[in-house]
Amino acid sequence: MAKDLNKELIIDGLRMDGRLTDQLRDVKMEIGTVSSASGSAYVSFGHTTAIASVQGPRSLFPKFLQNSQTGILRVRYNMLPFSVSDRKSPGPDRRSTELSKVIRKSLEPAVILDDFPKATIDGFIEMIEADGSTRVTGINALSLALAHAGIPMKDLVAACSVGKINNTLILDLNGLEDNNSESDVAVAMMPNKNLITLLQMDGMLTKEEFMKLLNTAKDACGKIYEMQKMALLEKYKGEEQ
Amino acid sequence: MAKDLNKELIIDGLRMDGRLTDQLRDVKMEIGTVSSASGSAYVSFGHTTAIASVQGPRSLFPKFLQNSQTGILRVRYNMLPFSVSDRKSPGPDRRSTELSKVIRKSLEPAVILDDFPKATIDGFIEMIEADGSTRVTGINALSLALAHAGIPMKDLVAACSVGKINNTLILDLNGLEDNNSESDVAVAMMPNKNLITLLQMDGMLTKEEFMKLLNTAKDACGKIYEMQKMALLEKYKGEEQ
Amino acid sequence: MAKDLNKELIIDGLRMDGRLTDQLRDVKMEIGTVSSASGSAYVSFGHTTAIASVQGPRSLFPKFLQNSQTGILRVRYNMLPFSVSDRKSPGPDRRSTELSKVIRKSLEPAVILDDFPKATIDGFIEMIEADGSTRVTGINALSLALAHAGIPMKDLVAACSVGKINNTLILDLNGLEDNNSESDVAVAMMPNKNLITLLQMDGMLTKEEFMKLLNTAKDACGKIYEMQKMALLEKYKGEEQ
Amino acid sequence: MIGYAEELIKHGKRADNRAFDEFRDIEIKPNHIEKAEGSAYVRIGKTQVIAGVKMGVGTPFADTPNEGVLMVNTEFSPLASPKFESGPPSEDAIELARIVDRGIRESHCIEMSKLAIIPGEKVWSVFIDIFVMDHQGNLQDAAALAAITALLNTRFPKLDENNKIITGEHEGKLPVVKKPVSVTVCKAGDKLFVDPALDEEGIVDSKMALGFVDDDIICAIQKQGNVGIEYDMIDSIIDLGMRKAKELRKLVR
Amino acid sequence: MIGYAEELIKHGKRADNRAFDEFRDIEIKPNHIEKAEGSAYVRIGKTQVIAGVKMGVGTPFADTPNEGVLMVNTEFSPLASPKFESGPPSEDAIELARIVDRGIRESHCIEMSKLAIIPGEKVWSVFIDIFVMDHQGNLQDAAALAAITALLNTRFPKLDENNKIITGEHEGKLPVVKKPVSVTVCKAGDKLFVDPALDEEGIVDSKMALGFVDDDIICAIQKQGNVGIEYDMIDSIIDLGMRKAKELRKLVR
Amino acid sequence: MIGYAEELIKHGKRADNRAFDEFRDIEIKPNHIEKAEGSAYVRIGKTQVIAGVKMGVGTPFADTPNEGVLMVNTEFSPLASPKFESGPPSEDAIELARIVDRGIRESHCIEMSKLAIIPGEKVWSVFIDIFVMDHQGNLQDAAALAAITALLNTRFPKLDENNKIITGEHEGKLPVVKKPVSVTVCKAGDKLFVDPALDEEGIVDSKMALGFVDDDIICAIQKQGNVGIEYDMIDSIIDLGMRKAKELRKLVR
Repeated sequence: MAKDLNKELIIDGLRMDGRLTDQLRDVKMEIGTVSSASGSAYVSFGHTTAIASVQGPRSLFPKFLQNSQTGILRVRYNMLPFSVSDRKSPGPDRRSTELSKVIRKSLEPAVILDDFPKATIDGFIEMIEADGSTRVTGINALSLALAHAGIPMKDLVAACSVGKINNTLILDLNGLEDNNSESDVAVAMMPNKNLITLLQMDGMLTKEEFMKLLNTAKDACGKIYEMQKMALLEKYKGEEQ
Repeated sequence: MAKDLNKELIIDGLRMDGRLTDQLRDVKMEIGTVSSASGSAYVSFGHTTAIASVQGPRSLFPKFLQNSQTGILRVRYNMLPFSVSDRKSPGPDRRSTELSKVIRKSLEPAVILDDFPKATIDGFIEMIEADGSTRVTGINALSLALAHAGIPMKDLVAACSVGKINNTLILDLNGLEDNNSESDVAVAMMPNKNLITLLQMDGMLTKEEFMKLLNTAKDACGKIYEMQKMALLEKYKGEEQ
Repeated sequence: MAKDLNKELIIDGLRMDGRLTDQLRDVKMEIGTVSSASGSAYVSFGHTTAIASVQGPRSLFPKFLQNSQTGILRVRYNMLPFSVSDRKSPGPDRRSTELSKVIRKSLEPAVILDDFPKATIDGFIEMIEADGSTRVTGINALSLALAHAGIPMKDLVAACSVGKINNTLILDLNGLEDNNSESDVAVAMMPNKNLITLLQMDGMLTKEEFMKLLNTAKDACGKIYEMQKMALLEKYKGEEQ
Repeated sequence: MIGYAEELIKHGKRADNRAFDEFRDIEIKPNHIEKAEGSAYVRIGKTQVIAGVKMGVGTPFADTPNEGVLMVNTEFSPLASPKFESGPPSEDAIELARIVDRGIRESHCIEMSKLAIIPGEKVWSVFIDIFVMDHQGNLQDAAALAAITALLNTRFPKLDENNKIITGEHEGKLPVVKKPVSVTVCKAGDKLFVDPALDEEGIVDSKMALGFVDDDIICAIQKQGNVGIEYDMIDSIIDLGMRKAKELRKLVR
Repeated sequence: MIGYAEELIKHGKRADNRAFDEFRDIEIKPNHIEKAEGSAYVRIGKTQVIAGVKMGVGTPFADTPNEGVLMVNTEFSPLASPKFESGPPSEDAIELARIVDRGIRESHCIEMSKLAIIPGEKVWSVFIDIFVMDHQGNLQDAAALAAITALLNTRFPKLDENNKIITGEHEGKLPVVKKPVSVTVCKAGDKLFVDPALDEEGIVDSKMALGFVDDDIICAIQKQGNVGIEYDMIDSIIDLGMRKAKELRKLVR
Repeated sequence: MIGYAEELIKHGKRADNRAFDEFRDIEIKPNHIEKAEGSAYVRIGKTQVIAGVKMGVGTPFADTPNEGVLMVNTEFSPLASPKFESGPPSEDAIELARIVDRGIRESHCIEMSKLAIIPGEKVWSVFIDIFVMDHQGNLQDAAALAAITALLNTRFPKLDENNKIITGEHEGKLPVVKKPVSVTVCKAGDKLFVDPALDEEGIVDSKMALGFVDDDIICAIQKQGNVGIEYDMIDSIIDLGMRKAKELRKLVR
């Protein structure tokens, strides 16, 4: 989609979907969506929906790929063909290959793999609906799925997007905003430790703008983190009943 | 090819190639066509010609694919580029992948693999000419090749096609008939045991029509089975001389 | 490019770039171009430029590919996308697959691999600029890289191209000449032993013409061989200082 | 617990106490995906699949210049089962896609002749993508249910004057005139049962995937499994499938 | 029994008692495949190959707007040898295809300039597919024989008014004006011989695939094998190849 | 010697005695490749890359009918490092290509709107291929330097009356109006440094690839590495990157 930087997407301080500039879309989180996995979660931000699951820890084959000291984390991010306006043809492409890597890197600082020598922990993200900010939605889901699978973690990872449209800084870009943004930034954090584990920026920003956006993202990650903990809590509450 | 269900393909009870509705095309069977294989056979039904060979039993690599309890059967069905009217580009496609699987499944009930732990027995089918009913011709050939390779078998597998054109039930569809059929059915059997090992049906049929076709197929498989035994017999007779 | 056999490419005994019929282009050879390899070399003939490097000897994986008696030599020849007039899309094609094989075969007679059981020695050739005679330029470079890597060799391998244009026999075809030649021949030799290790011929030649060309190639390989030895000598002189 | 399931079946029981001719509970949610022209979420027990239909503008095949083009694809994501692997579609994924494809194509449930835009030049392409979200057995019947439900709620995208799709606008519904459903009948020893759970799939001798159109017409058969099936059992297999198909069809809207 | 073959060759003998300049018995059957526009079955000893030619209507290359397009492909099916593997074409299969391609292309045996349908827009594409059916040595010479024989009996498909192929109808023959043949000369120690059987291929030092056109013109050379070949032996290798090529060409119709 | 490099960094030193904010020596050679429309060889210490630009005539994207098309590809040849493997582009190669692509695309350094040939139908395609020739660390900054340098000396091929490229003739220069450069800032413990050598890359906690356009505008950020980075360090990371970017830009012509 060609960017149209002049498209009016903020009118009277409100975005096209009625949100304030620093407002998240409706967020839904659910744990245990996929019964056939070690752990799983469903996360939606508005019409962006990710399902994530974890398979393993399990033995890694062929053997020469094994690390005898520690387990490894593998991640696959995938957009389903029907998740976007123009059907996406199945299979990995350059974008999904890069995103699979940066998502893995965003979670590696949080997971503790030393207990699983020679093993792999495989994380899968499937985008069911893609309306902007898919990678951060995927990270939120996979972080929950890892926790649900009982993989030891230093902290949960929470993620969100920020950006600039119509010369205004906003939080949680939807598809329309993403397609017409002057700049967009994806952030993942381990909020308890104030550590950034994903940071990607496109477009053009001054340092001041960028630092403001980063601050907004930090606050939002904090909120998302609380929702994640709530979702896990509800799951375990549910199981105790 | 678009199906033309109204095309007159049976006139005065005779099919375009002069056959009766329940008549097989000319069948040729020959054992030992490929000297570089453990077993091989050539089978043609009219202008549909398959060559099949068996390589192995042989060790399966990489090792983690081996089954320490039993050998495994692998099957590859392939249509040669020049076997059809419009050149088929080389390499597997979705159709050949499905057919390779169903053909393997049609032979697995017959072969006894327990004597070959860690090994693979590889069956290959190449369609030299394709004029309808290729999968069943391939099964007939590979069944013979397995026997010729000395793989222990509970029974030979015999196969044929049946279908409906011009509202008439027929045996052994050629290409023209296949392309314009209302329905076609592929059947493989272990005739001695009255066991069905392949059954695929396309198109629309009432239950009664289907059961009639299945009965026709059963009888035809019996005939083909006799031809297969004859071909093996001739081979061994030939070798004794 | 369509061949135009009538194009005048030799006028008054001189070729378009001013060379005599039996004259090589400017040759440059440099050892040790790639610091991250066991051995490497840069070779250019006019605007045809190859970089070659050797990685290894190193263990070969997966293990079932290893030869417990001897090391193996693997070669990859590749043309970079920007090396030719029409961008070459990345990745191997049929041409580069064949050339990788014949280049490997041209070097195998010279290298002694017995000291490296279970190991692979991997040679890589990247064409930076392609203006005719790329395979022989690549061989000259990889031969030097192997020597630089300290792989034991019976002899260096020297290579050149010869051919026929405007009914005239010439040495070292550039791209223009290659595209419009009646015939071209690629030759690699172990000059000290008078052994031919690459011989490929395209086009049409009488036996007499071919034998003349082969003789020209032999003499040229001898000259190139001297340049190769000089380049190695300079490298080691340089290192001693 | 394959040994256990096997033992139970022999004694006429199932691990989850179902009758042999009983499906697990079925949930069907149409219009599940906003970006798709049609979609459905289907759950059978713990098995979950999502089908999404995308409509595109394409070129007809040379021999059917006035008909639309159908494409069925399955995604066996490793998310959904420890048995699924990353990489190109497996043999099983391709087989399932092709059985669903034939069930739709051969039943003529879509009026393909109404999908021409400019006859001979431009026609609608109907892409059905089936995402397996949780594999707990009987993917075949779940996928077929999801596919036909998604087709039934598929809308046409609006076209501009150049016959290009206007993103996000729709008009009219895909002409779907029949409701093919699939019933997979399993055989273990001399027992027949439907809707195998995952552990039951591990112990069946053979499976028969059966497709039926509205008026008891058979529109697809595919035998599966490693063991031959007795000729004489075909009759009762079809009868059982036909009976359950009638029930399933009532759930399809 | 590679050791045995080697020993024999040294002593001037071959395992099957052939002379060093003797081919195994050759069988050539033209018109072997009904669906192909041209075809041939070739057997040399136990080595069997089938070549099929398909004609298509395609776009010319930009720099040869009035010439047809040639494509040669080999299928090294694992059916034909325990050494062949499934998957994309091997290095050896690609090399063989390219040698056969060059032998045909560089000999100008097909009059490519007569293959334009609408100059600059539509031309005939000539696809030669070579199926190796039984690999018992010397695929190179067998493949070349099969290719030229298939071309010699290739007919044009009939075209309708829109230049589309009418399936099953033909008119006219492909203009093939020369008969290139291939002779592979092998060297083991100081011995030269032709038509290596499979076990002989295992012990040769090097092979030289030589292509010749009608009037003793060399049209292709490719050295193969793991050992260098003495400069001084080239002369006699070419002489032997040229002599055998004359004999082989008599078999080509 | 990763342990050694780590130890040194802790004590405020680097293996090659550089200051933490010091690049290795940089060599930039424009117009390195004759066949390319634009090219550059870049060496930073022992790291060597070559960028080549090829211009093609292509079709615009539907939503930008009057703009050129940009494509960035990296070749991580196994020639350049024992860590690189043959085969399809690795994750790292794709990531690098995409970061360089975004740095160029998002900085609007090429005036894409001037690349229409026939608006809506034919536009220039700009292919940037980056060949890694020797991997001794900091490929990111070297690749970005090579790409912008190559673009700055890129000429248009001449077109004939049919808008086909005339091989070997050129006219006019690609309109490149900005000079984005990349600075990768590394963090090990509490130390920040630039231009990591290969052994330093092995011991960094994290890296931040930063892109800057002429006037201190940030045009790209990508965090890399296995460890999280403290929120409070971002400020000084950007400052360091911005300072070095100004210096690097002076080398770009």
